[in-house]
Order: sequence, then structure tokens, then C-alpha cells
Amino acid sequence: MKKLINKPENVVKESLEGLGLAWPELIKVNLEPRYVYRADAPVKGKVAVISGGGSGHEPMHVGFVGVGMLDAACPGEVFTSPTPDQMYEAAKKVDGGAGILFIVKNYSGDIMNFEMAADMLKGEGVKVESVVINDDVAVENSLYTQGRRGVGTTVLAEKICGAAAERGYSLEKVAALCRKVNDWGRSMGMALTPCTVPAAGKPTFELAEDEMEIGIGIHGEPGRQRMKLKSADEVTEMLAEAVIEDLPFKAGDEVLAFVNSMGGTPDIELYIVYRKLHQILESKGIKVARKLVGRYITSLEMQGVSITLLKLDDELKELWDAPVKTPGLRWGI
Amino acid sequence: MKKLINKPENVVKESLEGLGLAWPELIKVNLEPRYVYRADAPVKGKVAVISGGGSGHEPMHVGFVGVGMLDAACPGEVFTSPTPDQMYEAAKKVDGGAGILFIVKNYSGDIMNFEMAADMLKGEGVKVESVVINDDVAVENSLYTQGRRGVGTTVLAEKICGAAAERGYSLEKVAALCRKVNDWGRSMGMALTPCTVPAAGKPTFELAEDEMEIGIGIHGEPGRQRMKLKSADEVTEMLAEAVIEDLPFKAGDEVLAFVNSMGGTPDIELYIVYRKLHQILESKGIKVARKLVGRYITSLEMQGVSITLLKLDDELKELWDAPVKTPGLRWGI
Amino acid sequence: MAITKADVIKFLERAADLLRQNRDYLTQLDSAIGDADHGINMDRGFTKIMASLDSVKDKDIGSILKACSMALVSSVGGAAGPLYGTAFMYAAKVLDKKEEITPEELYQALRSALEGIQARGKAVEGEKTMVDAIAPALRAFEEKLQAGASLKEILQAAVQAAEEGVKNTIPMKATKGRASYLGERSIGHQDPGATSSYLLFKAMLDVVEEKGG
Amino acid sequence: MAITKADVIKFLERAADLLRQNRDYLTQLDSAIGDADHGINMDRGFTKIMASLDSVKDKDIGSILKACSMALVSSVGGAAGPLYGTAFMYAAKVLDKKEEITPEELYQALRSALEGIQARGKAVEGEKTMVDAIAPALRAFEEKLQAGASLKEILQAAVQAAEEGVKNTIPMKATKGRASYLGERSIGHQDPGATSSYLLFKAMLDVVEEKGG
Ligand SMILES: Nc1ncnc2c1ncn2[C@@H]1O[C@H](COP(=O)(O)OP(=O)(O)O)[C@@H](O)[C@H]1O
Ligand SMILES: Nc1ncnc2c1ncn2[C@@H]1O[C@H](COP(=O)(O)OP(=O)(O)O)[C@@H](O)[C@H]1O
Ligand SMILES: [Mg+2]
Ligand SMILES: [Mg+2]
Ligand SMILES: [Mg+2]
Ligand SMILES: [Mg+2]
Repeated sequence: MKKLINKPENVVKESLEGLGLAWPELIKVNLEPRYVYRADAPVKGKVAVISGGGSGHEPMHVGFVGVGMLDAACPGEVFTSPTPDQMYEAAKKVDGGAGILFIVKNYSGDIMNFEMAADMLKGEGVKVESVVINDDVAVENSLYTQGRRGVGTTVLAEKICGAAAERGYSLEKVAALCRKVNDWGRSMGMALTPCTVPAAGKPTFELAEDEMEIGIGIHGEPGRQRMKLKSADEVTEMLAEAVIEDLPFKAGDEVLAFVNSMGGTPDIELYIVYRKLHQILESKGIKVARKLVGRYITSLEMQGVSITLLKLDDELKELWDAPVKTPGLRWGI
Repeated sequence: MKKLINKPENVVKESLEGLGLAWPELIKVNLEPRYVYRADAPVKGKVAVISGGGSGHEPMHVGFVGVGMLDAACPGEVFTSPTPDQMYEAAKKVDGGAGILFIVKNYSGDIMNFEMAADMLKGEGVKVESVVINDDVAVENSLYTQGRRGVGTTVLAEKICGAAAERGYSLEKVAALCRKVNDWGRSMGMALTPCTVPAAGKPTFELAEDEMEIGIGIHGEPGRQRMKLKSADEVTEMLAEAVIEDLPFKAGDEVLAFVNSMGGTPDIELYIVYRKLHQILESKGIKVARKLVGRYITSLEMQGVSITLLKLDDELKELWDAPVKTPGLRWGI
Repeated sequence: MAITKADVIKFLERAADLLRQNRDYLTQLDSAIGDADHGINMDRGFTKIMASLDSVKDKDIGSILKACSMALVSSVGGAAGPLYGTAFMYAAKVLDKKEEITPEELYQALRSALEGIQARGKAVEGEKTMVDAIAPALRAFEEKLQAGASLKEILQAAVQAAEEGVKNTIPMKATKGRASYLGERSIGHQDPGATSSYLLFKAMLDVVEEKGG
Repeated sequence: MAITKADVIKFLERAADLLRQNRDYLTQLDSAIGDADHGINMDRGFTKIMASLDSVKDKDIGSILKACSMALVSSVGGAAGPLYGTAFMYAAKVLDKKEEITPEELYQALRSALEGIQARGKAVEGEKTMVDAIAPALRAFEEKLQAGASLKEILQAAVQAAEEGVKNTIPMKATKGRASYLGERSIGHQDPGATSSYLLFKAMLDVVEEKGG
């Protein structure tokens, strides 16, 4: 395992300390229990948007705390859901009196831990709404299973709901908006290489030099299919087709096209994928009204890419464009 | 070689096409010869700031074209200097009548190609100033050699000079400012893993599972020393000490601390390095007045990190804070 | 033969040891169909239990198990944290104020623990989870209990049933938890959570066997 | 024996072939002390020359070499592009309007080319660059020329001197170009640019030998 770390067991803690030292104007870091929160929290009268999940997906979530996005983020160990006390304490810290929105990715661990925190808070009279993001089309959707994983749409939901909260939307309205974003967003990812959880010390899976994994999860969970490495255009087609036909996205739709690096894939490759995605969408009469290209929801150093499409209306466009100032996403201020 | 590409020979072209499709509101892409330029160029009466170099270091340089930073960038093949016709054509396109500043990294190829372009432009009466960035303390500085490589300070110079040009600084003043940034900036990098130039198909160098390369160049050039892998804190100390003692940076100085990923190193590790750097600087009485943490000057998918320190005065701080809107760096607008 | 508070503490210590020894094994099982952290998670949780025992070890068994629940919930995370945390919490309720417990009370506590797991995780048998080790173990427990067997015999039967339950998860297709994302591809792999549940039964048996009960 | 325009074209074709064949070799040399692109760069440049020959092949030799210069400058990039581009430009000046050239004129053109390289790159012999192949080759060329040798003999001597020049770069410490960043660590490696220069001399010899001159 080759990483710039000290001890595996200190990775999350030291990284959070670094984040706090780097961005004192934006965020504060609480270490016991672990959460990152807006330096100016609580913002009176504003719905507080909180998310969290395993670490190793940075900038998501801790890098999205700040103005116009998250009020707090609760990082678990690498790829492990955070514990209820983290969400409970974070919520107490950032509660501005207008209620708390939990944005939860659909993993049984995340669901259960956020649920326990919500129960604790509700017991104390705090208004809490939880919205579960489950946008990964790689996973068969079924009433009889855990359902789809939450992936790329989470980033977009955090931005859009953060902007809505900043504008004074009520808790019910922010939660409804979050559900709309989840309903309108679809994703799928793939990996060229695995990643190594520091505490585990060896790669989560293995891929031969000429293989790739289609439909990979953001924790290195095996995907839909392992197959021979294909060209960027072919990979993009595979991912885009699966995503487009799932909603389905149709001619005349306006979308946000999000091309995301799993961590190790550099910009030069991301833009080759973006190029093809843009061409595919145009050829189908789907208009790319907004885009996001970069590393936003990662799996440590894994090489690979994910594609997320989000259908847009005027409300979503306006909220997407609203100013945001976080370590990981910033514009307008 | 595992990459999301189509054909090695099309990597730069297709990536530029993708960049252009993604950011039409900011930039335009010219393919023959290759350069990326501000969509609103030429800006009348403004000094045009142009840089360029081999591709593979994205977002530098093409990702830094836009408002408040570069007017144009000329990308060569991967890790290969661009050709003079690129800089010549780009300069003609963005010349607003106030002259052209070339920001050139100190590699013989870059120097010679920019020099040829400058000669061609001067022959036509265009005012051109060239400033060479040579901030890499890993390389011994000597009158009798090529001198130091240009690395991390280039990013800072492009931001600061871009802001100055936007504010109406004259060509002479922007060039003088650029020299000041170069004089006050120092960098050093290291690698955990090599990278693979697409056209070459295999890694530029090899490192054993327990080895790292200290003082690596951004093209995978061997560095000062190959040694056993050390902890993040030890690596940070090694880089920071070399950088600090070179200027030297002293107690009471204000600095911009820039922790840069070589491409494949994820945020979670970068912030562990930032943490230690911040602690080292504080312990020496050097004040971190500004910071930049992320992937800004990369070597494809190489894992590793570089540290750049830039001494700051009020002018540099103000120009650093000025609004910038490019694909790779954005704030304030 | 009654189970004393000292036995409960020994059980926790033995469980912590077993989970530490099987840390890599559990993690490896989880890497095949999950995210390669189950052993790390369980080890972290029981290390936390060990660290928090000192302040509660003089209280009643219910209080001790409640402290374990808090330790697990606040340190394990993932799916296993809330599930095992809830299990200990439900068991603690049954054993509230007890300084000693009978095999019958142990059975009631374990039943309650399983109810907690199912209330939290909504899994039934056959979904390739820890329930597939615990439910058969409890059936074996009950049978032997009613037949008047010794605690040692009871736990031997429970451990054996748990072990079979673990093996039975191999051909199952997961429909709960992270492994369910794999669909058909989850078939052929042993469930890590069922395996850690088996280890907890094994820890109980070890303590009773050592005691010579 | 005079060198015709057809010979010049054959030389360019042969050079393109040789550089294509040695693409990986040159790149590998560059990966040891540079950035692993020299073979790729040279191949790209001479491929561009081949593509641009059609439109100039009926003009004089000077014009052909000037077109080569433009092709190299606008396609090679790196250090080699300006250096070889300038070399061809300087050679073209000497051979302006010529339809045929004598060995003496060839010598003058090559001298001028070296001057161009040194004006552009500021390197002198001993700095571990292409100059270390070209300069000794031209000394051998001049010596044989003055001794009245045939063009074939002249070029054989030049190629041999270039080859020795290439070998002599191995123990040198680079003080120009990308390899100079390595300082002492550049010692022990053969310079890629010197090697490509040797190949250009070799291409000239091959054409003359084939012609039977
Ligand atoms: N809904 C559920 N009900 C019961 N057990 C579950 C459920 N979801 C997951 N599990 C158990 O949890 C185990 C995984 O635990 P762990 O790896 O620690 O958590 P995570 O999956 O969040 O990484 C699985 O092997 C399974 O036995
Ligand atoms: N200043 C110089 N003068 C003469 N030759 C040089 C000079 N700098 C570099 N070279 C030659 O260029 C070669 C490298 O060319 P190439 O790899 O194409 O360019 P780059 O170093 O920019 O990648 C070196 O091997 C050396 O022979
Ligand atoms: Mg987990
Ligand atoms: Mg090069
Ligand atoms: Mg797991
Ligand atoms: Mg080179």
C-alpha cells in the first residue's frame, strides 16, 4: 500500500485536522464525535442540511460544508457509515430552529445510523426529515432488496438543497426538493483500477491489466459486469445509455451532465469522456444546460469515472447557479 | 496502460474538444494550431497573459483560461512543449493592444519554442515580454546549467498576473510582477507512483512497492533521490524544509501554502500533508495567509504531492483574492 | 448453573479476542461481497467495549450490556454498528438489574437481541445476513433448553447450528445489506456478518467450557 | 558526384524510416534522463515532413529544406523541434535556389545547420546534447573532404564519428536540456538527441551507398 499517510487508524482524524487548518474562514471541525460544520452555524431560521457517510469519497461530504451547501457533514471511518452520535451532535450544533434535513445515501449502514440519530433528535423535539438518495442504475431496483445505491446525485442534491435552504425554503420544501432531485437523477460508474482502504492495506478487489469493472460502487463494491477494457468512447456509451434509458431522459429535456473521476483518473481523460457524453446527448436532442466535470464523489485513489445526469427545470437551474463557497465546490462568492 | 482514452494520438485533441464543449461560456478551443482562449478575447486595452507547455498537467494550463487568469493557453502533446505557431496564433487572437505576457516554465523546449514565437511576434510589432518560472528547489541552481524547472509557482503566477492584467496593469508592470512572484515562490515535489505517457504506453519510470522519489519533476523526470517510503509527516518535513530554507522563508513572513496533488493522490491524503505543513510553518513563525490545496499542476495519474510556498505582500494578497473564473480555478464570480 | 456477571465480562473479553484474531478473515469475506471493512469494524467496536468496561463492570448485567450497546453504536458505524448495538440494547432490557442469569433468561435475552436486529434491519432468514446464523442457533438453543440439557450442551448445539447457518449463507443470493447490490454475483460467498455472529456464540461457549459447566 | 534533389528527397524518406524504426529506442533513451518522448517527437516531425513534401518537391533544394524546417518547428515541439527546425532553416539558407549540390556545399550546409542549433540552444560540445554527435561528424566530414575522398567515404567517416560522439555522451554530465536537471544522475546514459542526429547522418550515408556513389 502506497499512500501519504501516517498511521492507517489516524487517516480520517488527521485529514479532518488538515481540512480545518486550511479553511478556518469556512468551517470548523469537531473531533469527538467527528463532524465538520459551518463556521457561522447555527444560521438562525435556516433549515440545516446535513449529510455524511464513510470517508474516502472526498470532497464529498466534508468538502461540501460551507455557505450555500451543507451545514454539517459527518464522516465515518474510510468507507464505513458514521455513527448516530455524530449526526446527533452535529444536528444539535447547526440547528437554526427551522429543522434538519438529513441527506442519506442508500446503504443499509447509512440508513440505520441516520435513522437512529433521527429518532434521538425527534425524541427531543427537533424537526428532522431524511431523504434517501438511490440513483445508481447499475443496481437492479426491486421492492425485495436494499434497492439502488446512492452515488453522484448526492453531490447535486447537496448543492441544490443547500441553495434552497440558504434562500429560506421550509424544511418540508427542502425535503420535497431533495426527493425531486433524487427522482430526476441517475448515475453509473466504472473502474479501471481498485483502491486500497488504509486499514485493510490491500486492494478491495483485483482487475487484470486488460479488464475493467462496469457498474462499480463507490466503495469498490463489484459492479454489473467485469469485461475487457474498452475505449473511452465505448465506455461512455455504455454508461450513458444505461443512465439515459433508465429515467428515461428524452429529447427536449434539459440536463445537468456530471462527469466524475473516481479519484485517480485525471482531467485529461475526464474531458475525453465528457466530449463523448455531450455528443451522445446532443444526438438524442437532450440539451446540456449545466455541467460538472471533476473529482467530487471519489473512491480514494481508484481510477475510473462515473456519469450522472439530472433532469433540470427552472427551479433546479436557478438553485444550481446560486452562490456556493465550500472547500470542494465554489462559485459566485 | 489503463486509461480512458480512444487512440493515444488523439488524447490531447479530444480532451480539448471536451473542454470546449463543457465551457462554451468561458473559452473557445482552436484545433489547428492548438490553443484555448477566452471566449471574449481580445479584451481591448488589457495585457494578454499567455502560457503553455506540454499537456498532461491539467488543469494547468488550458484549465486556467478565463476571466482573471489566462487569456490563452497553448497545449503541446503530452509532456512535450508546444510549437511556436501555437503561441504566435494565440497571441494574434487575444492581443488587446496592450501587449502580451508569456509565462514560460524553464524547460529548454518551452524556452526555445516561446522564444521563436516571441521573435515572430516582435517582427510584426507586437509587444511581448517573457517571464521564465524556475522555482523547483529539487534542482541545483547553477549558471552553468539549464537551471531550475518551473513547477507549482507557475499556477500562482498565472492567477496573480491574470488578476493584475484584468485590473489594467501595463505590460511592464505585469511582467515585473511575474518576476516578483517567481522570485518569491519555491516548490518541491515527490512521487509514490509513476505515470504513463499515452503515446509511450508504459510508465516513465519504475518505483518498487516500498520506494518513493523525492524531487520528482512534473514530467516524471527523476528527482533528487530515490528512497524508502516514509510517513506523510516525514515526507512533508523533507519537502517543506528544502523549500523553506531555499528562499529562505523567515519568521514573520506571510505565505501562500500550496499543497498540490500530482494527479492520483486523493484529497484525504493531501489534507494530511497540509496539516503537517501548516504545523511546520506555524512552529517557525511563518504565517499561512492564503492556501491552495488540490490538483492544479499534475503529471497525469501520478501519485505524489508537491509543496509550493509563495511569500506574500499586500499586493499579492489582493491580486490572489481577486475574482477568477476558469474551468480549473474559480472564486468571487 | 447460573451465569454470573464475571462470566458476562469473560464473554466480552473472549469475543474481543476472537474478533481481533478474525479481523482479517472477516474483512476478507466482506471484500468479496461488500466493502472490506467488517473485521475492522467489529474489532474497533469490541476494542471500544473493552475500553468502556472499567466504568460499568460493577453494575448489573443489564447496565453492562447497555454500555456495550452504546460503545458499539458509537464506534462501529456501517450496518454492523446499529445492528449489534440494537441487539445488545434489546438483550440489556431483558437482563435489567440482574446480577446472575439462568439459561432460560439467556435464551430470552438472545431472542430479544434477534428481535432488535430484525426491527432495525428488516431482514428475515434467507437474505444472507447475520440473521441466518442467529435464528438457527436460537432454535437449537431452545430445543436443548427444553430437553433439559446443560448450558454447555445447549451452547454446543447453538454454535454448531450457527456454523451451519454461516455455511448456508454461501449459496444464498443477498437481498439485504451491501451484498444485495451484487444480485446474482453475491452467490457463492459466505456472509461476513453471519460469521461474526457465529464467533459471538463461539465466545459464549468458550467461556462456559472453560468454566467447566 | 553531385547530390540531386531526388537524393535529398530519398534522404528525407530514409530518415523518416530510420526514425520510425528507432522510435521506441529513442523514447526509451529519453525516459532514462528526460521525459520519454524524443522518439515520438522525431517520428511525428518526420511524418509531417513526409506529408508536406508533395507540395514542395518540385521546388529547389533550399525550398524543400525550408518546408522541412517549418514542418519540424510546427509539429515536434519540445527541445528537438526548435533545434532541428533551426538546423534545417540554416541549411536551407546555404542551399537556396540549388537544384544540385556538391559535397563542399553539403558541408557548408551542415556547418550552417550546426551553427543554427548552437545559436538556438547555446550548447557547446561536452554538454551531452546532439551537438556532441554533430560536431565530431562535421570534423570528420571536413577532413575527408579536404583529403579528396568520395562522398561515400566522407559520409562513412562522418557516421562513424557521429556514432563515437553518441557513445561519448554516456559518461558526460548533462548541463543543457532536460537531462541537466539530473546533475550527476545523468551520467551513464546515452543522449537521445545525439542518437537521433547520428541517425540523420546514417540516412545520408544509406542514400549515397544505395546510389553506389
Ligand atoms: N438489514 C440487515 N439486517 C441484518 N444484517 C444485515 C443487514 N444489512 C447488513 N447486515 C449484515 O451486516 C454485515 C456487514 O457489516 P459491515 O461490513 O460492518 O457493514 P457495511 O456493510 O456497512 O460495511 C453483512 O455481512 C450482514 O450480515
Ligand atoms: N540546449 C540544447 N542544445 C542542443 N541540444 C539540446 C538542447 N536541449 C536539449 N537538446 C537535445 O534535445 C534532446 C531532447 O529532445 P526531446 O526529448 O525531443 O525534447 P524535450 O527534452 O523537450 O522532451 C536531448 O537529448 C538533447 O540532445
Ligand atoms: Mg462499510
Ligand atoms: Mg518533452
Ligand atoms: Mg462492510
Ligand atoms: Mg524529451
